[in-house]
Amino acid sequence: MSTKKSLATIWLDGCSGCHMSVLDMDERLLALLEQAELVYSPLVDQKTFPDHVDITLVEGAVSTEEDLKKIKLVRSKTHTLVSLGDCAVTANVPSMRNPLSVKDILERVSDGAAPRQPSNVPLLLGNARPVHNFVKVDVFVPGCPPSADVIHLVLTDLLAGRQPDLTSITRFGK
Amino acid sequence: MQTPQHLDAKNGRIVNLDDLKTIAEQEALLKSQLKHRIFVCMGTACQSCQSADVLDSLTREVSTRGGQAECLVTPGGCQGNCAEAPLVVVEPGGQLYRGVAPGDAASVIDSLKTGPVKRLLCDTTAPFFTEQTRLVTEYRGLVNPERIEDYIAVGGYIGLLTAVTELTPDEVIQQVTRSGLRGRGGAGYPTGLKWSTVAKAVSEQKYVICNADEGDPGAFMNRSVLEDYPFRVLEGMAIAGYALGATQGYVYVRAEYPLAVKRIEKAIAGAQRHGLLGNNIANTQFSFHVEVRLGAGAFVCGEETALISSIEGGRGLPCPRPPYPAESGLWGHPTLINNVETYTNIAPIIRNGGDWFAKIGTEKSKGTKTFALSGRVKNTGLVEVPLGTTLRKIIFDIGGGVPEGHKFKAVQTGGPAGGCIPAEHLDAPIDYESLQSLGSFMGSGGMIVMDDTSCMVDVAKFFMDFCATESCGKCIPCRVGTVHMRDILNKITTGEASLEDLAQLEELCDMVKYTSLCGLGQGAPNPVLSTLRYFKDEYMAHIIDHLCPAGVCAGKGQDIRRPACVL
Amino acid sequence: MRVVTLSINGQHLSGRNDESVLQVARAHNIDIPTLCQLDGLSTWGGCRLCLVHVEGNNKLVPACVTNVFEGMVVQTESERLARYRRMIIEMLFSEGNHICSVCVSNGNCELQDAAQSQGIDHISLPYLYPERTVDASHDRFTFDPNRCVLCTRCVRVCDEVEGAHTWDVAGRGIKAHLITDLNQPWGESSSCTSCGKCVQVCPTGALFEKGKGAGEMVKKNEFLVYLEEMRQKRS
Amino acid sequence: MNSAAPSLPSSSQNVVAAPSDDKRWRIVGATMRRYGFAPSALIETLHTVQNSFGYLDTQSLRFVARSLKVPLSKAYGVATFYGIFRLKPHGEHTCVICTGTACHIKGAAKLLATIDRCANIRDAETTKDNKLSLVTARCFGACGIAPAAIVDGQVIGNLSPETMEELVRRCLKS
Repeated sequence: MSTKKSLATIWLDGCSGCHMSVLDMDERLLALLEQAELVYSPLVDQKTFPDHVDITLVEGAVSTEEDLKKIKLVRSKTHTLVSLGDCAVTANVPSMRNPLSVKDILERVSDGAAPRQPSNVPLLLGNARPVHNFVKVDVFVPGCPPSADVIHLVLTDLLAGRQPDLTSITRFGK
Repeated sequence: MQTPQHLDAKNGRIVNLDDLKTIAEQEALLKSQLKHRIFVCMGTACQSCQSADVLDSLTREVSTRGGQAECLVTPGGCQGNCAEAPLVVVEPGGQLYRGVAPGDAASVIDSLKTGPVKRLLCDTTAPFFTEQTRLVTEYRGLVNPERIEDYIAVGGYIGLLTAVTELTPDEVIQQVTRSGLRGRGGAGYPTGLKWSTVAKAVSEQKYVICNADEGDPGAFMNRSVLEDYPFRVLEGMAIAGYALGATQGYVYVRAEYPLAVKRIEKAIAGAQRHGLLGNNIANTQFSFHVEVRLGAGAFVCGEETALISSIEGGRGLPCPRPPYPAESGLWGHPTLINNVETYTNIAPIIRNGGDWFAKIGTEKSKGTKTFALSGRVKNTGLVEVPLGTTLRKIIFDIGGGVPEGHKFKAVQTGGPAGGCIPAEHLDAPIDYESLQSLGSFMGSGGMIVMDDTSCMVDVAKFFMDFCATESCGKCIPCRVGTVHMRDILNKITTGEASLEDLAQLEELCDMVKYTSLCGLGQGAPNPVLSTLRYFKDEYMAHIIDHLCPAGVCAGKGQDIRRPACVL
Repeated sequence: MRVVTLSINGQHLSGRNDESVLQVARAHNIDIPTLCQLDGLSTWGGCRLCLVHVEGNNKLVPACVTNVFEGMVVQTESERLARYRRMIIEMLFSEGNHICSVCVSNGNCELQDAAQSQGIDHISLPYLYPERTVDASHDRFTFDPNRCVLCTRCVRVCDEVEGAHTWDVAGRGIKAHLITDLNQPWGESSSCTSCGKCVQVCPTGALFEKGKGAGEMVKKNEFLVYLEEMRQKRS
Repeated sequence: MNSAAPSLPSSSQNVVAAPSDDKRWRIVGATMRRYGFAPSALIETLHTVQNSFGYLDTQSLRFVARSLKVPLSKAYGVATFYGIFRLKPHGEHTCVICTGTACHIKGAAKLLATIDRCANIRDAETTKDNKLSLVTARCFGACGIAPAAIVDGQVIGNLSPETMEELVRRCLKS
């Protein structure tokens, strides 16, 4: 019987920098994976989100209908949900579009040619917002991106059943 | 007619009590030569109902009949029952006519011989008239506010000349202290104490400011008092100037009150002409000048430090206190700031003594208070009662209760920093302490009655929107907190709020109340807190059932949520 | 002026009665958070971060404008104050568009520092996302109102130290915003001397030198106290 | 401290030339002279400018600021702090709707809706044909006759949506 906890990561509206930071844990990853199994992630080949996950790290803001659907599903199947990095925590760079209307943005990016939302990409929400605006978040890990050391501390603490205290080691933007 | 010759010799200057007596006698003589005097109210409400035309047609009617010598038609002040404007009073007899049209002039003049015009007659034996105590609004508008002689005829300026010629500044302050008068701007700080603090401050220059920036929505007592009794306000300020050693006064009045501005400016000119303002008042060393400063539409300027910034010509931003204006106010000098109604009470206190005033009211709240009664009540208008009168008496006896068979729900007092008091507390006496214990505030005297057609969440939202718009933006809790609170209230009234939002609203209320810089922010949460205290069920109905019981946020029984909007 | 004894957080201290609680606390290495206060400028009292408890006063008082007195008992930390301070900082983040990762002051920002010192790891208030336009018309400096917290240090330094009064606040409430001259582009201001004092006193990345990338703008405001002392000597 | 108490009139050589020979500048000049060109006369002078010209434009703000020796940014700050001052002209007719408490309770919102329906304008807007400007005020003290409005300087009380409509139509026609 496996006593390993299940771990997942998802990627919403972000630059993947936080996932890179996860990988930056290098050999410490191997030690972590002795305690946890990575059951779902852009880094592994798994199409559907499992029914029960102990810890899910979320990178990115909620910017589209699809992000919203995904985060609601993930929340319902996750025990401890972690907002990883500034995009998930504050909506960060994706939120820079928020003072503008969706219509204006679409007009601008398509140079006025296609003012309507194209059908083959997810529908944009009015604002890109942080994850906790939509679902309950258990742990917040600010940073752009949070360093590998910070992520390591978060995971070791959570796997050991402790609430991590990050106040002195990470902050918005760093 | 006797001419007061010794006055002419002094260039019209009035310098002692005898001069006042002479003028009063002269006025009495004038009055005795008239058979009738007809007063047409020229207050804001009556003017909006064409009382100027009524005045014109009455004047014309009298002159066509050649009765000018024995019948005087004159502009008068507020009768209080503004809902029945325009109002006309006929003296002697004191018949009060309501809803008078210019076309009624002939009937009114006819009535002088034939008896009252029944269809226009107001029942002055009704509680609205009999249950009031008129101190601030004495002579109920039957003094022409544009004639200083009219004011002198009813005892005007006895207070100032007594103070200046017979009392020491200390004795004046003693009388004010003995009277137990407290600030009528709302907070109820003892006036005598405030005066003695400024008097004790050592400075070559001191200032006296009259706060007439009546900003509370739903309050018009100060407007009415300034329009009707401008001389009394000036007299009170001059007495303060004498007691404190100040030589310069300012009346800071809202530009939205053009009539009040005109009246006070005219009164300043009149008082100057008669030596009751200016240099060497009553031929003593005491000089006192008054200037008008116009507000320009910023509620926060009712806060005394913001008002000072505004008089100095700047943005009306409040400053942390201490130092209080009493020590360092206008241009850094000791400054007294009192409300219009506070100054109005001063002259009678000096004239009749502080003990006389202290007999009226309750143990801790002396005197009377004017209230602007409005909203869902039958007799809207200006009322004055002794402090300690119950809310029930004002709303149901004087106000005549809620019209059209609706049910009383709450009364809002204290403006945007006040609260809504429900039916179960209608028997509470109105004084500074009891209103505060009920989660409201005396404020300057706005009293808005609400019935079952008012949604209390909507009312809270209305006040929060007011505070958010009127916040000066200097301190963060008020600038940002009021916006967040308004947004949450908005979510509640559109059925989008959760219980977590309500919890956050309560948390914001607590934080904004205790961290804001001035009274605007500190008071802003009060309408929410008081409606949450007494009408939480209405909040719950919006949040849980998505219904507005009063049918304001959506029709009765209808879902308040708006159709979903994409993007 | 005389020396008084008081206690801050149970520590017995002394100070002059013309000093503020903040000054005395700092002289004894007791940290009280502030954003609008800056040595060398007049006090403002607007940020409300430095509110403290004073025994016998049922209101919270701002440490920056409250002078110490004999026997004063001050408490600068409590669960309640911590809660209020966190909320104030959250309000600032929710009010503007503070994107730390692309900000020139990232890592050298007093707002960011304050958030970290108060243990803020997310903003629970909804963001307001106002529309604010960057003014890059000046040759040497840029004003990004998205990062402005309206502390008015720039207004005060420009008026009190430089004497130009190029900056002021227009509008009120949530619509209050900084302007130069008659709300013209900064580069067209006739009163601005381009001295750059406003840039150096700005606690965030709202005012910065052109050519600085994210995290590159380090503010230097020690000159203020120096100027104050030098000018006192002359007068 | 801001400035000293009202000072003596400055010498005539300091007087700034009026922007044009429009006679109304003389009225503005008279106000400033009455207050001895003290900086504290800023608000009073702005009132006079607005009463004379209908609004405050950049030219008048500059003139007043220079004459009273008030910093330009301060003059602009003051002009935008107070609700009464406007930087743009009004239409031919102005309707001020009171939104004080008593008027709110008695249906001021319905009056605003009526104006929006009839003239297609909201608070602080002017109709395209420049006929009518709508402004809201925070109580002008006519609570006894709520709901109230001021149309072209005339206070009108006890308004119903029907009378409001009539008033608006009259303004739009004339």
